[in-house]
Amino acid sequence: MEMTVLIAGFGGQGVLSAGKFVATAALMEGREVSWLPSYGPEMRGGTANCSIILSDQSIGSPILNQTDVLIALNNPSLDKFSPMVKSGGLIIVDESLVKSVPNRQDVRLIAIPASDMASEAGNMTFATVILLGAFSACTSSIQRETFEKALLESLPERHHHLIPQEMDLFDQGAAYAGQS
Amino acid sequence: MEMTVLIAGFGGQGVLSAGKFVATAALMEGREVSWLPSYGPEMRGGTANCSIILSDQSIGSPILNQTDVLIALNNPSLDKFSPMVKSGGLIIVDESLVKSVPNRQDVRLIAIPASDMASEAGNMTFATVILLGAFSACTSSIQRETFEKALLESLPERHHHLIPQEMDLFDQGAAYAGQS
Amino acid sequence: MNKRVLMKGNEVIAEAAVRAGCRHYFGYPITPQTEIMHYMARRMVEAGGVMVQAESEVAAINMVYGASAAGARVLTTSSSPGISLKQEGFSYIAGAELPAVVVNIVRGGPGLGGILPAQGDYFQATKGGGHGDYRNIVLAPASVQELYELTVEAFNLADRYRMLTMILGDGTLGQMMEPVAFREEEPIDSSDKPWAVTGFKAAEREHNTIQSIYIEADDLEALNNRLQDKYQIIRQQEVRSEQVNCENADVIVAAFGTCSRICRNVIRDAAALGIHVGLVRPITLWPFPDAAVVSAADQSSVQAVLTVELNAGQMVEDVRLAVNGLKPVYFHGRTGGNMPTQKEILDKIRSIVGR
Amino acid sequence: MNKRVLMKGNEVIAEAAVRAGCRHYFGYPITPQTEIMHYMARRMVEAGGVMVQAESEVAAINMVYGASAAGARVLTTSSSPGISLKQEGFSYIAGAELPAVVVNIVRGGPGLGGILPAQGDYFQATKGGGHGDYRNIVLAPASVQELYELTVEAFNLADRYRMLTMILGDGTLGQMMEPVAFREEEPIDSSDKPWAVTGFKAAEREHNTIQSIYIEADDLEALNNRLQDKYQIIRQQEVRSEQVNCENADVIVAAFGTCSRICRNVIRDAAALGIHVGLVRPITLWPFPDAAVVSAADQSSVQAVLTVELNAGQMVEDVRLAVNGLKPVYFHGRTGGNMPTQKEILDKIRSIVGR
Amino acid sequence: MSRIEIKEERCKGCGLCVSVCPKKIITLKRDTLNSRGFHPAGVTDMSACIGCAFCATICPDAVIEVWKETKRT
Amino acid sequence: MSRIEIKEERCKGCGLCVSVCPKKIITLKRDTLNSRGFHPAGVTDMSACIGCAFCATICPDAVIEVWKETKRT
Amino acid sequence: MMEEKVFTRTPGLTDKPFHYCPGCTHGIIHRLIAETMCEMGILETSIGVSPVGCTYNNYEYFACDMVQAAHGRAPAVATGIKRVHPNHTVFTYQGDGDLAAIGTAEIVHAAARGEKISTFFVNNAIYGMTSGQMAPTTLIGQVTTTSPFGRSADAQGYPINVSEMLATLQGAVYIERVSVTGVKQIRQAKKAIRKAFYVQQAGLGFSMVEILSTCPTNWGQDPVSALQWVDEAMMKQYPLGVFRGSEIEVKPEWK
Amino acid sequence: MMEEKVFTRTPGLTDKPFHYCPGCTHGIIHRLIAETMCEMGILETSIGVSPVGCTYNNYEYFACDMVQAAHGRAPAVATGIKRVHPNHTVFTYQGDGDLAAIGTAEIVHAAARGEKISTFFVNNAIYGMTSGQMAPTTLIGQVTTTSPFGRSADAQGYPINVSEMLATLQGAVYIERVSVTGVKQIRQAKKAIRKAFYVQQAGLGFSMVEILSTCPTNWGQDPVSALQWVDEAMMKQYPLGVFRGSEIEVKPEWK
Ligand SMILES: Cc1ncc(C[n+]2csc(CCOP(=O)(O)OP(=O)(O)O)c2C)c(N)n1
Ligand SMILES: Cc1ncc(C[n+]2csc(CCOP(=O)(O)OP(=O)(O)O)c2C)c(N)n1
Ligand code: SF4
Ligand code: SF4
Ligand code: SF4
Ligand code: SF4
Ligand code: SF4
Ligand code: SF4
Ligand SMILES: [Mg+2]
Ligand SMILES: [Mg+2]
Repeated sequence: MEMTVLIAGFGGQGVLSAGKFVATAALMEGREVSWLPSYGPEMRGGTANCSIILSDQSIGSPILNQTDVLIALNNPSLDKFSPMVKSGGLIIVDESLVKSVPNRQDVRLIAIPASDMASEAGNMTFATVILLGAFSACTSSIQRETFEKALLESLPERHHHLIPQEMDLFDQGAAYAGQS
Repeated sequence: MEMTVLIAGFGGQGVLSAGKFVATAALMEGREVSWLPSYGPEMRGGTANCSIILSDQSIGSPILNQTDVLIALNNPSLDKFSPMVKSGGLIIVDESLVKSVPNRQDVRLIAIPASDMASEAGNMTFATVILLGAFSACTSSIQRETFEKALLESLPERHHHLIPQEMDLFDQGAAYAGQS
Repeated sequence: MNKRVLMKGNEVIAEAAVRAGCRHYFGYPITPQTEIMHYMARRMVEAGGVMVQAESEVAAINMVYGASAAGARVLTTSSSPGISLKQEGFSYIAGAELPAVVVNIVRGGPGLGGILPAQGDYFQATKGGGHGDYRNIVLAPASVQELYELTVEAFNLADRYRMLTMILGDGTLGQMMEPVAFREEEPIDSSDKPWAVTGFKAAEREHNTIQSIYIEADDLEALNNRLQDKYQIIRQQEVRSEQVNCENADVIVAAFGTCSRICRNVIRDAAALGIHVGLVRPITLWPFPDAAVVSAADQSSVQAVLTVELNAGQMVEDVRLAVNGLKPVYFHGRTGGNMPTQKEILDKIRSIVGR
Repeated sequence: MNKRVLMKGNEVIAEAAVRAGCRHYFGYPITPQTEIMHYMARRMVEAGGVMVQAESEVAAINMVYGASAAGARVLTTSSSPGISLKQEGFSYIAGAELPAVVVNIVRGGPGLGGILPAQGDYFQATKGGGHGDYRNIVLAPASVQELYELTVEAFNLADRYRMLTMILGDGTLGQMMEPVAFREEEPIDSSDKPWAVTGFKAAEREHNTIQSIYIEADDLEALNNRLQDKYQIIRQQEVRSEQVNCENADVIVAAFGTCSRICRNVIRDAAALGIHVGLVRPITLWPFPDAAVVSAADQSSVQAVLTVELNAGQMVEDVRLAVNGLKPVYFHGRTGGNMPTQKEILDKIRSIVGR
Repeated sequence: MSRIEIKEERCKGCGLCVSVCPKKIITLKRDTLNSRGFHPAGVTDMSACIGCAFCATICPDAVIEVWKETKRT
Repeated sequence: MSRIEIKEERCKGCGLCVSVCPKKIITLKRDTLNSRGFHPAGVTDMSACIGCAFCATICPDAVIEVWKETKRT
Repeated sequence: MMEEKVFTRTPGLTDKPFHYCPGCTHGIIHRLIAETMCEMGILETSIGVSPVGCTYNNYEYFACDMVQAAHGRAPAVATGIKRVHPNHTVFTYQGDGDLAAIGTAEIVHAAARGEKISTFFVNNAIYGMTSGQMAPTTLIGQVTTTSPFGRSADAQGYPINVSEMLATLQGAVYIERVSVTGVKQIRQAKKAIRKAFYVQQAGLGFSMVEILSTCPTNWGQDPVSALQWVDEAMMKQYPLGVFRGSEIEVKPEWK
Repeated sequence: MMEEKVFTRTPGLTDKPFHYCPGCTHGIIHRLIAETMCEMGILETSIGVSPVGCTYNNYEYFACDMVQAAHGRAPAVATGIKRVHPNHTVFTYQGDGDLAAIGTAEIVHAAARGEKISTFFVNNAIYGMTSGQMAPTTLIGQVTTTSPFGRSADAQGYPINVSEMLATLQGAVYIERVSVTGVKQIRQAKKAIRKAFYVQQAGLGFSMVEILSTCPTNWGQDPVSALQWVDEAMMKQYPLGVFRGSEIEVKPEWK
């Protein structure tokens, strides 16, 4: 079983770290994993994205031509990458920043006002955690506990006190996805 | 008809220029010609030599593995290059500087005290002209007049007044060779 | 083996070097490999080593030359334009027979080009971008785990043969994260370096000199003969490659590094269409695994060999030299940071087999 | 044609460049080609041109880049280590599609090596010593007369294709004197350079830019495709070689430059033994004259092809690629400034034909 | 009346103009995001503008134009 | 008596020693050629040597050795 | 009452938006150079050379003919151009990594040759483009990605004062260091740029203006405090002033 | 009366005869360095770096461990060595082409880093090895094979005063220019060499001694007049003296 995830947004929204959380968690669950960031011209002040592959077998190419899941944190990214989502795939968008969604009947679309929720919680970078909560709920590819452990491992100690809050938002994201 | 000449001595004795005179003269007589200097490690304070090929046809390799004529202005050069002289070939040495000569019965050997003669004439660099006179006499490969013209063409104007004296020494060299 | 941790390719290179006993790093920043320097800036302090940010790539490679002459295990890393600037230095290292490890995380060229992944420096790496007859051992990892293992190995090879060993990666390998499991202890050849300039006791040895100049033709030819003999031994002993699914294949694909991973996926895609595709993946680009290519190609089932590269066709020459007319050799490549898609490659294969 | 004068190869290169309309020379001294600079130091003053002694080879090639971008015909010359230093610059010139002429009077390598003649930079010249997928046109003269003619031609080719054209000589060619006959007037392609940075009138054109960076993969791939298309045209239109005595030969010898002249003598020596030797002499090393090699090798009389080089075996790869298994391909080479003797070559041929 | 015009779409919200305006009439519009994701600068009270062009002089993106009131001649 | 020794075979006849000897007792031997083709330096009157070592100090080829007369202690 | 347009985007710049980070002063410097070319009427006879650094593509911004150079080699490229077009105005725009590290030999020799070009040397004490490595001009104690514990003289050496160094060269006839941290400083910077072009046109020799600049992104500061850091920290190491050519008078109409 | 040997060939030199031209002062400088290493007892812990130039093979002459470097790169090579053997004495020996032309960046940065090495910079105002081309230090008016009409400031630029230039760098703690044109000067040169090694051993930073030297062959002068030309012509452009570190005191036993 192989699952591919593409997370995309503006630079600074934390999409690369979000991808790392997913990859770290998957590795903790004993799976093969690859994480590939965009590092190209788009970096400075532009957009950023990363491709993650989770698999039970060794991974071939880390480069995605199509993807099972797209998590999009802005419109340019959604517009650019939604054609890559496989039929039957999943698109999760940050509704606070994405104004128009692609017209695709063959995929599941989850829209969450993640940035607004994060901003309410006092930290814009929490948006990605909310979206990951939704991702986790929709795909059940990663256990909630593993995710928490991944946060613990990936975040520097001085941020560990934020983890409970982040997990709370994670759960909110999951719940939101469950409803929609 | 192809003739090869190797002129060798210490740096500063004018062996490269001597070779150029020969090549220039041969070209004036309408022949094909190549001139190749040593430019290697031996240059600074060491030895110098040049290879000249005169031919009626276009010239293949300008590099000599053996030679018809060797003109040697010191012992190291004579020792190094005399084995390259073809059977039936010609070796001309500056007797003033060369103390021992190779024991070869199959070649013609001309020894001229060229440096002493040149020193008497007041200019050490005239030694090569004397040896070239001998070369010309022994091989009759280049006309005396052509040689004079070659000097005229090769030497900078300010040295032209020396040409009569040089041709005189050239003739002495030729005469010397004739006697031996 | 330790537990697997998720790390970036570039950082793994740095960590592997430190584990291999490298305590001297000289470099100049350039994307997409600068993380190696960032990592070293911290790690060398911990390890009691030295990381010097040189004034240029030219200076960096000459610092490597000096540190290697002084007996150290030493690393420099860069990307395409920076590697071009090091070519005189590479040639000196070859001429002076010094061990050194160089990493080239290739980006798109020519010129300033772009910073996306490419394999356009294959010729430069394998045929010698510098002057004179010399070779570097060139290793082409295809995963982060292999980046680790081959980096350690590079130091051993460099010391064993007293020559430059290069890791040829690309932006994808350098930037991606994958799990890597480090060994408890590295298999380090603890080689004595009696030739190194280390200061000396007159009672024990003469003063040493390290140089690449041989003013007499015979001496320089002797150096060259010595080098060629050494290269011959390496051709016999150090060739590495991987064969995947080659037996009775219809088509053999040859690809290295990142590009080979795309081709690995194509094997599955092709199988779905009933086409049997085998993959030969050179791990040493020099010495090139001629025998592996020939053994794969010289099966009666094989219709052709297809070389896939992130360039306009470079390794394909070595494939052609190996195949030597036995089978037709085709090429498919993309440049500038674009990657061939699995579909492109599959289409090419289908056009070859006519299915 | 004018009357024949005796001149040194290096000086002929300089004179030819001036005659070809080159008024800008940038260089850094290095043996065995420095006479070119000495000649230019005087000649450019007469011709109203500029000769700048740069602070290094790196600076020199970048001055060339600037002068070429500014629309001038421009020359730089060097020898092996200096040419290695110019590799980044070469790659930039390729990427920016600028015309330029470079002369490499090759010396023995690797490293500081020696100053005697060699052909060890063949790979560097023909496969690209710099990074990325690019090619330079490489011309290999074998006589002083040809040095003149090919230098003039190099400027025309450079302008026609907007690319770097290299003269690959060696110490023998640079240092030797032979008769040369200059034409009254040179066949100069007077090419317009609307792309050059020359200052402009807003009414007439937009501002021009010269660059080799393409930050988007598609743009950089487009550049690469454009370059490859151009190279394809050159492969079709600009290949040059000479065949001597090839018809019904027993053995074909392939050799270029100075080395080919030794082989020319071997034809006579072999004939004396009743062995029919033919010579294929590539004049363009890139594009390589595959067809000429194949047409010579693919005769039923021909037993084998022997490549002779002043190196450890470089052009022989291109010969093998061309012959592609049709006939066995052998190699004989000398390095370090030593020259293969006629006898050595003849012995090799005899061992091949078994006579 | 002196006045300025800020090309909002090209403003990067760096705040340098804010820091130099002698009249303190420029702020970053926290509630607006332009399409590149920045909060652009805006003028709170244009009538206070004296047309000194300090803002335009320091704007790194050259997105401010300034008109100054002049006496009719 | 102070004295010097010149390794003639290694002398290049540059004349620097000649130019600095305060006693003017060194000359180049015009009538001798060493095997490398140079006229080596020689001392005309060794008894005049004061062992100052000026010659050795300036000799670029380090081919001069100097002994100085010392009082018996 | 009438309104007069007193400030507008100079036609010396193309219309393309800069790609620089918010508040990065590269943009100010671009504008000053572009304005000066227009005001001096030399836009169409100027040829600029772009460096490798964050402004690698400033050829897209300056509306004159432009050439992009290899990292550090802009002075050599400019030399090539100037020797072909001796009557044109040729300038280089270079960062501190480009000019003071890899390009040291090229700038020293262009200056020593008295090459008639003008160099605008943008010193932001860091490698901006490649994400914040130490530059030769990084201050002692400054934290960068390659001096994570702060630059120490012992491990990483001392900052180079380029203007002072080049001022020892006879061919460098005009050298001034300016900043762009405020309106007054920006005006002075523009005067210096103008003087550099003047020196070139008068054929006097090599001219350089060193401009202290910010890199909010890699300094980890907001744009306004970055300006303050220039004033407070950088200027201690890099005092403003004229290091060569204070006696040279610019034509009155160009003051 | 007894005789005492007061001058003998130092064991710091091998027995191999120098290949230099008659009267070339490279030989004097070699001897001074070799003698100093012996006198300081550091011959076995010194590592020298040979340049590309007439002294490309001085590794055959110095009796310590030696590394031959690529043209101009000796300071980088020395940096590599020193970072591996921080307690050894590492020096470079470089000509004016090597150090002041192609190697400009390397020497400036070794100095700026305060690299603990000593550089002996032999300035003979010409490229000796490659047959007399102009060097960065060639004097205005001097005829060379690449300035056949005499170096002109306009066409070829001005000479570079390397010591003065490097003295602007904080890491260059000791810089002195000496000559070897007479016995007194030679003794002063030796003192400077000693001080350079002392500065290195004391870990103070980068040290350089610039030594004005002759090239009779390419200057077209006899060896004795070549020395005079140094005194009369070269010293006008290159005054002797200490440019950095005059305050540093050498340990008394090393004076
Ligand atoms: C030969 C080479 N080496 C390294 C690089 C990578 N590189 C690009 S920009 C840069 C440094 C830029 O710093 P600076 O000149 O200070 O400009 P800034 O970005 O700060 O404006 C480097 C090292 C390159 N492109 N080419
Ligand atoms: C990369 C490179 N460029 C050029 C040369 C040729 N070269 C050898 S020595 C030399 C100049 C030597 O001059 P200098 O450093 O002044 O030493 P000198 O011979 O005067 O002592 C040059 C240009 C080289 N060997 N390598
Ligand atoms: S012109 Fe002056 S007063 Fe008006 S907004 Fe700008 S800075 Fe403020
Ligand atoms: S200075 Fe310019 S870019 Fe910055 S906030 Fe003001 S208008 Fe916007
Ligand atoms: S030691 Fe003094 S006096 Fe004696 S020969 Fe030498 S220089 Fe002359
Ligand atoms: S100084 Fe030395 S080499 Fe020169 S002449 Fe005197 S002894 Fe001979
Ligand atoms: S990285 Fe720094 S120098 Fe580069 S654009 Fe951003 S702020 Fe400016
Ligand atoms: S060429 Fe000049 S520097 Fe070289 S050895 Fe001869 S005199 Fe000395
Ligand atoms: Mg910078
Ligand atoms: Mg010199």
